[in-house]
Amino acid sequence: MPVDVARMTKVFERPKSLTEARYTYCPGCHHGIITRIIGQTIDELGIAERTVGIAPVGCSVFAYLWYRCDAVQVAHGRASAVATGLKRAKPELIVFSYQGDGDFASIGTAESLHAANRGENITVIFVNNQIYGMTGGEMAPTTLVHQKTTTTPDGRDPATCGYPIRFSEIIATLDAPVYVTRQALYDTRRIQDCTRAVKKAFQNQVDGKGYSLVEILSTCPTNWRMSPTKANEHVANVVTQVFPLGDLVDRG
Amino acid sequence: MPVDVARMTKVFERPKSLTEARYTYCPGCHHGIITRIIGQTIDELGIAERTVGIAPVGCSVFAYLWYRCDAVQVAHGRASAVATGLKRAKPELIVFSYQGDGDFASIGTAESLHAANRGENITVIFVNNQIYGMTGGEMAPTTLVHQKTTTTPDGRDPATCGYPIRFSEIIATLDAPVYVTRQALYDTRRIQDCTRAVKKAFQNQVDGKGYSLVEILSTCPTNWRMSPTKANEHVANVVTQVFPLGDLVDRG
Amino acid sequence: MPRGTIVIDAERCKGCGLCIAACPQKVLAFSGTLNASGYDVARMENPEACVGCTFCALTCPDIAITVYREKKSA
Amino acid sequence: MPRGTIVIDAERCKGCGLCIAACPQKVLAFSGTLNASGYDVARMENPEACVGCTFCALTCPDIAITVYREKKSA
Amino acid sequence: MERSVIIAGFGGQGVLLAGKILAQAGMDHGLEVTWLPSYGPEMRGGTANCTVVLSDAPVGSPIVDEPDAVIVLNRPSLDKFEAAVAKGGTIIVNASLIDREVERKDVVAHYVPINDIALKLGDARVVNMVALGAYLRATNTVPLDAVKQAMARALEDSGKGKFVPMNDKALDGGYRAVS
Amino acid sequence: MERSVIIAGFGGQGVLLAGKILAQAGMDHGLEVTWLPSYGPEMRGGTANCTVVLSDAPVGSPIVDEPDAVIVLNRPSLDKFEAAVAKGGTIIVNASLIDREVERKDVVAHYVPINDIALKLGDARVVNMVALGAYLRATNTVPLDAVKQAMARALEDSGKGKFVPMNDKALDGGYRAVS
Amino acid sequence: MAERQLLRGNEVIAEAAIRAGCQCYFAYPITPQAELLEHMARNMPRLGRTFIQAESEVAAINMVYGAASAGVRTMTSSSSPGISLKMEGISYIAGSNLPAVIVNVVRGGPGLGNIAPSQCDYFQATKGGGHGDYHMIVLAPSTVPEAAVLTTLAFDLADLYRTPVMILADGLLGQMLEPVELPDPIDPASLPRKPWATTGAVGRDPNIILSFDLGPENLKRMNETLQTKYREIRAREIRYEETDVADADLVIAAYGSTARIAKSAVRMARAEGLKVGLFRPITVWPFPYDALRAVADHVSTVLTVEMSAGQMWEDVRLAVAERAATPFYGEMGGVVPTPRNILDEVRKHAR
Amino acid sequence: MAERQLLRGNEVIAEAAIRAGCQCYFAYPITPQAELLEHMARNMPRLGRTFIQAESEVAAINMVYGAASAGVRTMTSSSSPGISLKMEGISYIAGSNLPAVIVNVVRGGPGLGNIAPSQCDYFQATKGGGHGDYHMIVLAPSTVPEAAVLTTLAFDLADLYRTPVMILADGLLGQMLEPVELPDPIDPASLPRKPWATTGAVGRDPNIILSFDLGPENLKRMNETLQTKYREIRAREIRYEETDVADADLVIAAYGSTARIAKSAVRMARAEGLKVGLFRPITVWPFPYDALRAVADHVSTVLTVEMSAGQMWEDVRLAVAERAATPFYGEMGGVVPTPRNILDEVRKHAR
Ligand SMILES: Cc1ncc(C[n+]2csc(CCOP(=O)(O)OP(=O)(O)O)c2C)c(N)n1
Ligand SMILES: Cc1ncc(C[n+]2csc(CCOP(=O)(O)OP(=O)(O)O)c2C)c(N)n1
Ligand code: SF4
Ligand code: SF4
Ligand code: SF4
Ligand code: SF4
Ligand code: SF4
Ligand code: SF4
Ligand SMILES: [Mg+2]
Ligand SMILES: [Mg+2]
Repeated sequence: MPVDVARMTKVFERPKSLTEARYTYCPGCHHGIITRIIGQTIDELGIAERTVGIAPVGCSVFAYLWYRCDAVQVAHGRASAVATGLKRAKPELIVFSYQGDGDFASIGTAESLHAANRGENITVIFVNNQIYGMTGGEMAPTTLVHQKTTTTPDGRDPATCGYPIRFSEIIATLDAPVYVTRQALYDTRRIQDCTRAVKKAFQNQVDGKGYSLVEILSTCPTNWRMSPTKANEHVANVVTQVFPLGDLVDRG
Repeated sequence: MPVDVARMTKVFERPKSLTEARYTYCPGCHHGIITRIIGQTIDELGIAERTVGIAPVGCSVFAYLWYRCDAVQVAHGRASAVATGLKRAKPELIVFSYQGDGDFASIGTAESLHAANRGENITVIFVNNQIYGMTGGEMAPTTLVHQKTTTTPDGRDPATCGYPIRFSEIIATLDAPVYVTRQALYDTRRIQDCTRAVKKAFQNQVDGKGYSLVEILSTCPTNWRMSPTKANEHVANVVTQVFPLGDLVDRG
Repeated sequence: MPRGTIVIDAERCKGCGLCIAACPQKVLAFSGTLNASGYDVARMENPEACVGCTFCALTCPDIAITVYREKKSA
Repeated sequence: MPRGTIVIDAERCKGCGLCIAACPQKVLAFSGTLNASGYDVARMENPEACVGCTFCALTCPDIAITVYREKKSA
Repeated sequence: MERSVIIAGFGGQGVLLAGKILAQAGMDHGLEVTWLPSYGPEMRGGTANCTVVLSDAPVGSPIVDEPDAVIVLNRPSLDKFEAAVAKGGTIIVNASLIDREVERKDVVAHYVPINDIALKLGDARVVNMVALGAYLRATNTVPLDAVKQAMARALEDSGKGKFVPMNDKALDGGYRAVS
Repeated sequence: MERSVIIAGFGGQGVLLAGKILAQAGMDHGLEVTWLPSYGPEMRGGTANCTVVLSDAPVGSPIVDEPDAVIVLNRPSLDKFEAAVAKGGTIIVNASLIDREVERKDVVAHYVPINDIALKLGDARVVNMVALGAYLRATNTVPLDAVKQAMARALEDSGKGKFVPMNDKALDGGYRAVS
Repeated sequence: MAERQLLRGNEVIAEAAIRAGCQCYFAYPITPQAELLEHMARNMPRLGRTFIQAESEVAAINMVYGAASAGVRTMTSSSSPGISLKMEGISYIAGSNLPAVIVNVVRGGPGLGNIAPSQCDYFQATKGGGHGDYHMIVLAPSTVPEAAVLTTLAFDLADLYRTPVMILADGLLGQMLEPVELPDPIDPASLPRKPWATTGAVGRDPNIILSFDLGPENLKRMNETLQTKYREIRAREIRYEETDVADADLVIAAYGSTARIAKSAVRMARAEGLKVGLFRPITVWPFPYDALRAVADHVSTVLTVEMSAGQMWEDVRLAVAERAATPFYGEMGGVVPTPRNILDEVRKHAR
Repeated sequence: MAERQLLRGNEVIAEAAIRAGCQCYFAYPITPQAELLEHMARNMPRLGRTFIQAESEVAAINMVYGAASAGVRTMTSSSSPGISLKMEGISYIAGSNLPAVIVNVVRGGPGLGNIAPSQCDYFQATKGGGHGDYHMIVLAPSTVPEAAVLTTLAFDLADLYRTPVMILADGLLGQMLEPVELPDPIDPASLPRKPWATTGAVGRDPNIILSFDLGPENLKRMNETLQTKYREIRAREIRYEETDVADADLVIAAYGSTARIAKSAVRMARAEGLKVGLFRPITVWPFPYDALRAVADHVSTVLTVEMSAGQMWEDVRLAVAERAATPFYGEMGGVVPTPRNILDEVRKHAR
């Protein structure tokens, strides 16, 4: 029973700010949803021509391939520092950095914290999938207690490896950030909430308000060794217990 | 009217755990008081023979000269990482790191945070004098808003340099640390409080409890361009407004 | 006539199944046919039930889904 | 006979004045004489007022002060 | 005498494991061996291949210009490696997935319906052992039994002992498929 | 013609500034100059010295083995630099603080009660200018007036213009103290 | 006699380190040395030893500094960009005379580069990528079994000379499997004591570990002590291998993985009747200048082959000093030369 | 004509950078380059330009990476240990073909070392202290006025070749005052546009800055492009100064501060009738091999003098290739050779 789409209204399509390139992400990986949300935000704010994206090292190392905007691929952990340099050099640009949890909260700890503390007028998307996706599934600073990874084969033992770090809570202790929020993508409602949060984080920058951080609880079906749907449930039922959703700072 | 001290009781003298070497600190600098408190604590706990001190780069770079115990001088900012390596190698040792605010909260941000997060069984003395003392008075991450330093000649402008970081509050967001406290030395009562806090921080390690952090609001008469007594008043009246005193975590 | 419909780009689909789980109308299912990359592609199993709510598309990590809705004033 | 007394190691003293400010009995003052390093050394100006409370010593950054107190059972 | 083989296919086809088992069997059989994986530029889901060298003297290069044999499990691998095989060498072609013939006339090609054999055995995952069996029959590099033992040990060591019989059959199936 | 002088003393005695003013005056007077500070291993409160080279040709080394003159404001500096001075060179000795005589016979020593002169002028902080004045008289390296102008400019630039007259007197006082 | 096992280079380095008594290992993940980290993660804790996944490479090298200060055998590993981050720490370790082992499984550079095999970090390893006049002993294994042997040696030399020792491997060696007989495990308790270590000042004066002295004359003396040590190492620890050099007219100079590939090329060349040999430095610092110079005296050509733009080539030219021609053949960016590639180059220059 | 001012080396580099149109400066404090940072802190903001005291040297070099990507002139400065921390970042800048200026006011090393003048980071600067086959152009000023000139040149060369350029100074040059005529300020707006910069994709395809390609063949091509650039730079940008070389029998090879001290020694030697000259590389990378080789052809001795254990000495020996004797005289740890020290060495070797 073929439907004639020509007679219908297109209500959802690929954002204009995204290229046609196919993602290198695994099936069901939330990195793809986040990319789409960012693309849609750039569309809605009409800022593609003045946006510069910052691709980290991590599964999103190819991020520069997905957006129709200028982009810089940077050293592991240093995206917030590079964003600082870029934005200070050309304040009229809209600069966003896209960073994994290893990138943002482990090797990049200092750069992440101090860019936030300076209140750089940038937007940071912090993808917390509780794992080092790209390098094959090592422990991340956000890995849950008892979670098995290649470097915690018997599960993360807090006695030797400590506890998952809530980095947004850390950023929230600072005076400068205008918006710090933690979002998820495990169901449609969360996706819509997250979309609003990302838009707000970009809008803040457009309005010159300062530093915005959107932490997104993401999945890694491959290294979690779960199906994509199982991974969604895991975020909903387990991960959000450790990383509660919601706004931590909103000085907008 | 000479008093015959031989007929009296000696109620205060140089701690046994300190050497006779004279400090390289400026007149009235609190680094000296802190050193004395640590020496006294080592005496009281009787741990000099199994203590290893970690000297940073900063005005306290010569710290290894003051204590009668083994010591390691380390790279700027990395004292908590070195302490981790030392303590893991020889858990029977009592390891303390002595770190300035530039060292602990700027260049050493990642090492400081993650050692705390792993709950390393070490004692960290974090000397917050709101300045880079050794290098001649540059802005520290803890420098107060509008405070003049050689790199903020017109006073720290939060719009470009951000706000003073309260690092103890950051450490307090973590699950592992057993004791996080902020102390000062601007009068006798604070000195006594601080002495108790330092002792507790060492005792925790002796008891195998885990990570303890004592942040101490210190002075830098030289770079603040204040007399030592004026500097004390400044801490009491101004600095404590930004950095409130007291225990932030006590899971002992 | 259904209130909405979707078009799945089979070559982009990675068979993750997230759209299937997300569809409130249970419109979608695996097709059992593999695309060139070897993935079992999702497809509309009950197209008439589709309301064009876009949930599937919002969820699809690979932006393989385009959604159409009946013209309101038609 | 004072209840306490102190001994200041003049060569260690850096003339910072913190002990002077810390003494509740106003025992201490600058001596006006410089030591070998050129610092104006603190000294007891009213030794008879000293109660041996150790406040000066607790405060002295350079551990230049030793404190003595009258023997209790003397 | 030095023998070398490149085993190539999609990421999920188990080519790396097949190579490891061959190398292990070679070593158990008293040979010097090397096994070297190579990953394409794709992160995941790309093509994979490995090179195994077996020799009675210490192996120099684990990289070979002209392998004595290649096992190609998909079309891109045939396209990539056909030219490389040494004159007179062997190509094991997965006829189930590869719809063309080997063009070179100076090599020996064996067309084995590897996927079909595996599916007939009931487990698509054993294509790698089918392929390896075929290669062993075609080249006689190491005895089939040595490979079976190495395979059994590899699976047992990784807690997959229950799959040994199936893989055993797969090796046999491939072995028999080459005449 | 190249002239060099080392000015040495305690950290607080202003030896670095004295050297800078001399170098500035030399430059204003048309000479090539270099000024080089040297810090002892002590962090603070230690000794300090600087080397000034003045020449009518481009200066090679800003470090000199045999300065034509040294100005020593304290005893350790005399101990350290007495041997270095070139034969026939000049030593300005701060007689207020240095309780020994120069031992070498092949140099010209001027004993100037620098601190006393400064104190008599009412400001202990001007010892450096007293010393510089003495040096100028003893060596004639640059005219006193050039130095006075450089001094005035240096103080004015750093917002300490009100101290110019006092330092002026200090230069004169030192100048006059050498016969 | 130890059992022959088919093992991956990365795992062999890890296991050999454990058997050499490595008590503390600190590292941050990076490809292509993941298996090394994973092997340590699996095995160190069950031996009661320390494995920490550090927050960064900077933290890892400073943890090594701490563990080395305490007198235990300690190691870190990484690959190119991660090694660059360790430069300050390595300079401190050298300056403080601490023994430590650092593994670099080199990948394509510069910048993020890629994860394929390369030898483009030779300068960094041998000339001192960090600041100051220091050196590491740099051991370049060519096969997986040799990786085991050189790992043991690395710990021994580190302790003997109180110096950082680098194992300079590459993605090829790290990723390949080869039969190896692992060395017998050493009981760490049986190792010689380190009286200088900071283990608690019981019945002795405090031990102080440091790398500075604000007085130039004193720091000069510290540097002279270092240089004396380096002279000793140069005198005693140079290692290299010569293959078919005696009658050769052309000698290939190559190290590490490239050398084993070159060995195949030598065999092929000899089969063609070309008089070709191989000179393989095993210690790339200290570099075997004298031995190579002696070779250069009786050949017409020393052909350097590297997976780089020509880094060891400089040392080769320093050694040869125009006694022979010194052509160069290099690959870059993760491209690995094949025996045939090398043979082609040989043919260009051989007679 | 610009006014002659008596200024400190550190300040001159800072002010010359400002006048060259440096729009963004990022650095972390360290002695002996404090005055450079302070000059920037005082002056950049009032010009509406960016001064950030970064949280670390690692952050600073990555801020430079960002600002360079955006197409503005940008600089960082530090001293030895801080420069070591920048190695990964510099490798990325080189790999991404970004223009940037990096100042190293070298101090005594290794480790914490001290704050006195030294030249012990020559290898790090010239051979690539970071990972991968990259180079920086390295300019070594010998006087304060030359520091001004070379700072201007550094920005020009960085832009021209899209490459990091290092100014290799030392504590002596950084701390000394000398008369200097500062160059006229450039209006940054007048500089050539950088069409590759990430300034917003308006009316063009997106610009992408990166330093990687996972495919070895592609990364090889990227490396070949780099090497081609380096060949061009070698062909066009070598700079050096010869003093009294024509009739010399012994030539001193020295750079930076040491060279100016050596110049005094040459004068003293000539006064004694010794035929001594000075060869001073201004670009230490690319090193003037050919020019020095030409000198070596007509002298008996090339005496290298450095404040190091002998780092440039390797390049000197590579250039001379045994055409002349190549003795070495070095100081370390912050000790600065005096003209007499050098003269004593000259006397040992001169005829
Ligand atoms: C300096 C440096 N260290 C380590 C690496 C290796 N590396 C690449 S990505 C990565 C971690 C990726 O994890 P994350 O940031 O959480 O991103 P994800 O892949 O999970 O999205 C690591 C350790 C590197 N490229 N550079
Ligand atoms: C890698 C590195 N960067 C910079 C320095 C220079 N440095 C030495 S101490 C210091 C800061 C000192 O400040 P702080 O830690 O607050 O200690 P304080 O002197 O105030 O006690 C700096 C920047 C260094 N030694 N190493
Ligand atoms: S490894 Fe994990 S995070 Fe990376 S693409 Fe795959 S699923 Fe996503
Ligand atoms: S500079 Fe400041 S912190 Fe350092 S010793 Fe002097 S007063 Fe203390
Ligand atoms: S548009 Fe809505 S109803 Fe239609 S298939 Fe998608 S999720 Fe189901
Ligand atoms: S969500 Fe997208 S990729 Fe996943 S099965 Fe559905 S259409 Fe395919
Ligand atoms: S002991 Fe107490 S009373 Fe006596 S001088 Fe000290 S502070 Fe004053
Ligand atoms: S507190 Fe100590 S150093 Fe300060 S004046 Fe008193 S005795 Fe002297
Ligand atoms: Mg992650
Ligand atoms: Mg401080």
